[in-house]
Amino acid sequence: METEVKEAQGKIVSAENPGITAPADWQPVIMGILCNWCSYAGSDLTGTSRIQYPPNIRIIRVPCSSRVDPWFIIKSLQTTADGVLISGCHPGDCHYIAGNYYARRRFLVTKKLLNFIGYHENRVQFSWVSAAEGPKFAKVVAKVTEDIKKLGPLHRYKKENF
Amino acid sequence: MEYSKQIQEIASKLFAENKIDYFVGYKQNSFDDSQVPFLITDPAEIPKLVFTDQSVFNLANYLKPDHTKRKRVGLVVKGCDSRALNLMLTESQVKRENVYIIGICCEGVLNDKGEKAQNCVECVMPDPVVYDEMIGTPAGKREYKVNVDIRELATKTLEERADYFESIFENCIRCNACRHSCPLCYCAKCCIDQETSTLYHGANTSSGAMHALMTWSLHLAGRCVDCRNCEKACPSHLPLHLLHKQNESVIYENFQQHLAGMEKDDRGAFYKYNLSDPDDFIL
Amino acid sequence: MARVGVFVCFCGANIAGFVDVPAVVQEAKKIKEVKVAIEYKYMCSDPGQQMIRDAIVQNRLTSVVVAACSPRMHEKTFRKALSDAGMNPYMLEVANIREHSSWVHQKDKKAATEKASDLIRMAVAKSIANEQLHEISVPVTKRALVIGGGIAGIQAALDIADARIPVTLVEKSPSIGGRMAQLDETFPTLDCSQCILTPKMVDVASHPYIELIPYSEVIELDGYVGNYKAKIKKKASYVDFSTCTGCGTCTQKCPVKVPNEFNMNIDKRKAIYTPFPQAVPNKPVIDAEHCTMLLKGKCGICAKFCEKGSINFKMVDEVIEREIGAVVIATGYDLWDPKPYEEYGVGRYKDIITSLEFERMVSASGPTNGVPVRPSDGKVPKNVVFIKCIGSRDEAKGIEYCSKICCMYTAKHAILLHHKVPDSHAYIFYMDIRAAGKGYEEFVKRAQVETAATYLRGRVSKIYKKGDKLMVRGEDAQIGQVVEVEADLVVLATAVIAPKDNPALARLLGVSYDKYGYISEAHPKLRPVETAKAGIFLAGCTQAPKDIPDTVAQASACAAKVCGLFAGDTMKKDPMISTINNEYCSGCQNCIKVCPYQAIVTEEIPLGYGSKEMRTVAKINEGVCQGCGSCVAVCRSMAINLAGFTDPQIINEIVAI
Amino acid sequence: MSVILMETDKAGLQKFYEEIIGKYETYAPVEKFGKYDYKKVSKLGECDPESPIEMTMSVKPLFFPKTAKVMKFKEDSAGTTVSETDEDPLTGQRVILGVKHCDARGLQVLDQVYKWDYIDTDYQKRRKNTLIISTRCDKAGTQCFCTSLDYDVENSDAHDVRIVNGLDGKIYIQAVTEKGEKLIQSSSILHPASAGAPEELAKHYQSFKASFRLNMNYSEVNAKLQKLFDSPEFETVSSNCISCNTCAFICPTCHCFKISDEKIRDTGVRYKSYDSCNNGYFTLMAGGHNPRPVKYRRWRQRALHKFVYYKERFGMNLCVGCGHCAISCPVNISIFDVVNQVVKV
Repeated sequence: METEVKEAQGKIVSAENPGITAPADWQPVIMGILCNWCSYAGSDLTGTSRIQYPPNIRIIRVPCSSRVDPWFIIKSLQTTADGVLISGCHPGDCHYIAGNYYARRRFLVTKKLLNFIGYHENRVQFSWVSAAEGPKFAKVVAKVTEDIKKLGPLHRYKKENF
Repeated sequence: MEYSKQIQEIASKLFAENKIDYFVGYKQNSFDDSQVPFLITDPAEIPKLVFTDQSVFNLANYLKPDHTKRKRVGLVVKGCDSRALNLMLTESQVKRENVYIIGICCEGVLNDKGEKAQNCVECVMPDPVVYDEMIGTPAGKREYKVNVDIRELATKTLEERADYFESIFENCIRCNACRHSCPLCYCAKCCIDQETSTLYHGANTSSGAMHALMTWSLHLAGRCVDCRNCEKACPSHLPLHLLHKQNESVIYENFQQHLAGMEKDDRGAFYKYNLSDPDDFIL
Repeated sequence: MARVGVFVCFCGANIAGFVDVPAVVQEAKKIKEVKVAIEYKYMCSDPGQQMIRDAIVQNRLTSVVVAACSPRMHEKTFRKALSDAGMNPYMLEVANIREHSSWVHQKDKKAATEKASDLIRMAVAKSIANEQLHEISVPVTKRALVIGGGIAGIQAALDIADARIPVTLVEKSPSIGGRMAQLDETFPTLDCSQCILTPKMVDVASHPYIELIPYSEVIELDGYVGNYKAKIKKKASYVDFSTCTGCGTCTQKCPVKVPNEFNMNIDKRKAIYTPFPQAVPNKPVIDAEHCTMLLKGKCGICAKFCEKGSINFKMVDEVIEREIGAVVIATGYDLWDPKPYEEYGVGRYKDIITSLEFERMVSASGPTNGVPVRPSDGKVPKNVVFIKCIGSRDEAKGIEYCSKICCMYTAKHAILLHHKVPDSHAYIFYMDIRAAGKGYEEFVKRAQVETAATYLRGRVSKIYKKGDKLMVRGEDAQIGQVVEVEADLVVLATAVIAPKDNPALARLLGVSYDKYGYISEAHPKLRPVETAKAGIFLAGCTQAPKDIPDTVAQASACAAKVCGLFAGDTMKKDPMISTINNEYCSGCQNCIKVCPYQAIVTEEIPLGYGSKEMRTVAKINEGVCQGCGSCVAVCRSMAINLAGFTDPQIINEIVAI
Repeated sequence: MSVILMETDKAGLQKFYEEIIGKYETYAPVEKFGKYDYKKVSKLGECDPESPIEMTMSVKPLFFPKTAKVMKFKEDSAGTTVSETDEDPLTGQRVILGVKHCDARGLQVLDQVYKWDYIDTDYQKRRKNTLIISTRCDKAGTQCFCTSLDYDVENSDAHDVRIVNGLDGKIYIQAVTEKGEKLIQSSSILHPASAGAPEELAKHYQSFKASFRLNMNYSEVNAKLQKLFDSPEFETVSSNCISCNTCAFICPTCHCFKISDEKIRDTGVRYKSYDSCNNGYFTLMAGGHNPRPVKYRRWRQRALHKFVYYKERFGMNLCVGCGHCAISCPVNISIFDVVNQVVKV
């Protein structure tokens, strides 16, 4: 299902439709949906320990990764975001016993389906980040941002550009 | 496959014993050899009942609240239909005692070109999984194969896939026939029609259609039984099965070969979990 | 029409140093719903909060956005500020521009500023969709259930009952008292265990607020904090306690002899028995596994001799129900079976015993009337070797953790041995001496000096028989040589382990337990007496090995928690829980399948206005729901929403940037 | 009624089409997923003006699109400011090929409602700037019944140019309006028809009319229906309807729509999209009351609106007998059968 990312001189080419390009200094918007008990706490720790990461992510707090309905992802990709990162507690650590196990299933299917209908698989990414993993959160955000910068702007199914 | 006689007998028996308030079967169309669903309350109409390889429509649809008004129903189901019915039972949409199920061991129905329909060629369970009375001889469970179209699309590049699906969503007119013809879309008010909700994306644009169809297919993920009612109902002839078969294949290979509605009380794949579910796609 | 106030905090230089706060404020002012945007040095300070309160009143705000540190930090502070200004506290949204912007983008002020204003934009959009929420109050049943009648259970029960809260104390054996009743004297004070315990046992029996249910087990618990329903199985004792006087004739007359587990099977008891003389309640029970009457239908002597006719062989197990508000788990501990130590000849050599067997021997009320003897020939031992850490701190054979109490009781045993057999000598093989605790180190010293016990640091490698002696070969690490000690008796300080039925109990109570089978606390430091399940607490060794003082302290802590829980007639609860819109609910009941707390039930409602036909919809149990939102995400018809994190709120956030 | 009648042969017709496509912005039936829909074409190869009626969507979307921007809006501290949407792609000068007679009639019927109390300027513009070339079917489809309704299919003036495949192998091209005349005269390929042409046309129409499976007496049906509002028959005819809305969405004359706003950040667009009265909650009101909660009432509304109400108000029958609904209906309910069953009893 994977397709390689196209390159062009000085321009970033959209992975989904190469017709669309952006200047080299283009900055993506990444929607970050974090569970309150692990990942959000982890991201706070990243802050308190002053670990720097790219500023493209916009963070939304939800109680548990199981609160994340797949259409949060679809909606994000259709409106404001070029990519989505969803993060929750490690398996077994869920504050609500098993929420992230249900979430994990939905995430896999959603990711594959989006890739199937023509979104690059790196557009939507998931991570487990515990409240103690400040550094990991920074790493994850850096990686995701890097990936999505390569993919270029998302154009398909964006609500008609106003 | 020609079971009209047996079905007529059973139907008249049920009416005679006052087991049912009405019966749902198939009727021959006057103008060609296709058939349509046929709801009877009057035993006099029983002779019109037929069942052949033209009996395509999934009658479980007629167990939705606005049809049944919670009466006792006699119902003809094929393998896939019975799986849908099974799910409706687990999701307590139907009371088991209110349906008298006539299960057909299905040999496959025809598509409008007159050849065996694709979903019947790939059918995993031609026999009824829930029934009060079975007609025909069980052929047994078949091996699951990933849908041929899915396999073909998987070989295409991202861009090609994207273009293909965009054309699908462009041609969607959002009449929601797919949803209304699906026996498992029984919600009191579908989420994509809730004007008040912020999920609502009423615009009939490709993004609106994508939004609606994706949400719909994700709500049917792990529940779709591949009866293809939606596809047959679609006035724009869109290949809607692609979305469902894709989810089905992912779920089958990742979640203990789960197939919707196969066992009694089997919940959809999203309403249970396994500690060993794949974790490698998560950073 | 929403009227939002935005309050941006400098947090000294923490935010202002890396985010252009005035610019952020200007951006915020551009938003349609924003009626006022203010910046200030420290929003959390009193003047800062005062600004918020004033702005709310002056601008008739409908919701408030504070752009400052993480909501995990000051959300409560600002909520209070809102309610002080007469506004619903849940109309607050916090934009986390410190942890999520200024502190993590210190090299790029422009980007940090943009991000900050986006975060504020999102918070404003969310706050517009906020609903007024009110704390939920749940009624509580003011009765506590204590599981386990050891010292932990006894202490918890007494403390709770003294606060005039009814307690149901469930003990699985015929008498309360537990392990402590088996002890002779207790370290570090060497006061007699029985003497300090039995009065408490009697108090329990006589306390007007304590209902003691001995010889019984909890078999089911459902409901939620403040409103549990417990099923308790009373095992058939075949003796009618209401009429039995506890005269003991039956026990004397009973012909059947059975190993006496209270005395670690050193001596025998009868088939109808009271575990020990001071048992509470002091009524005998019939051991159905050994009573010939119950097994073969012959005998019945006890019944013949019982003047009260209290013996009833037809008695059957009985299940009773209690409505309770809180549970204290105090199931105590078991001892590890040292069989794996074959090189010591455990099981082959009679004269190798466990510490508790030794404890029973030296106990004045014990099988040997307080004199330690060799099981093999009944002789009084002269040289006694104590080996510590049998199973403890031993990943290979036993468990990884330290059993905590062995160092101390072995020292105690050395002293007791010296008291009972003055011309004896104690050798103690040890890995470390862990004597942290009030008067503990002194106590060990006392053992070493006063009783001149020989402490040998090192593991014992082998024990073999030589004549009627046991040769204990081990290494003395201090002199770095292999030593051999000729012993009459070897005492193994076996590890403390969790009761084997702890996991089963944990499952039926719905609390979690660790890999050793100990019940897990909610937080190892800050919530050590609560379990993760609200209203269920734990005391004593059911959590981890403890000595008596710790156990008693924790038991009293539990009591305090329970009393706190029952302080009012109702409990206050966070309102951020799921709610169901009946109009949309299709009754597929998938929410019920995914709810981790069984917080969702079904209810029947009319099909339409005044319709006789009914349809089934889901119903949230406010008391149980913890607000995880699993049900919301699986609700296809979007009939469920999670207060505080509703779909409108989250989508507003998504489309706001 | 124009007299200009031209003729040519198959090859000539193709040339004629090519000429038009070359000259004008042209729309024609284009096949996608086995269904023909009217799309803009740049060469004849892409489309098939002769597309079979069963497989062809209505031409309605070119005038009343499935979704259209109504306005844009922006929200900021200044309040809400509304602005015009960008140029509507459908209002340019254009020609549509291969429109069916019934479909063209549908537009004529729609005109009534769009020039009624509120004048929909966009719609009017689209109509004014469009020239419709209609091909008369040689044979009726299984669900067709246009000939048994209240309009003259043979001499319909709903289109500008009429193309008939004469039984004699010739192809006759007739201008119906001035616009049509200009188009034909400007064409270099066509030449005036021979004397016998009108008879040929009549013959063709006769054979066409003879090929209908469905026929009814319109005036009788219309008259009876007016008194049958309370007929219990509606319940039986709609028994196996699954309220899927397809009929309304593909109908050339259904014109119900809904309004929805799509907003991102501080800007948004207001859309106008199709809706359908078969929809269970189409008539659901804010208070929770729903006058048409059950499908037979919705069907009654549909049938009577098509065959009675619209006629009363505008003097035209709303149903044009194209049979699209019956073809697309998953359970083959035909409005023809519905009305006839109802009046039968």
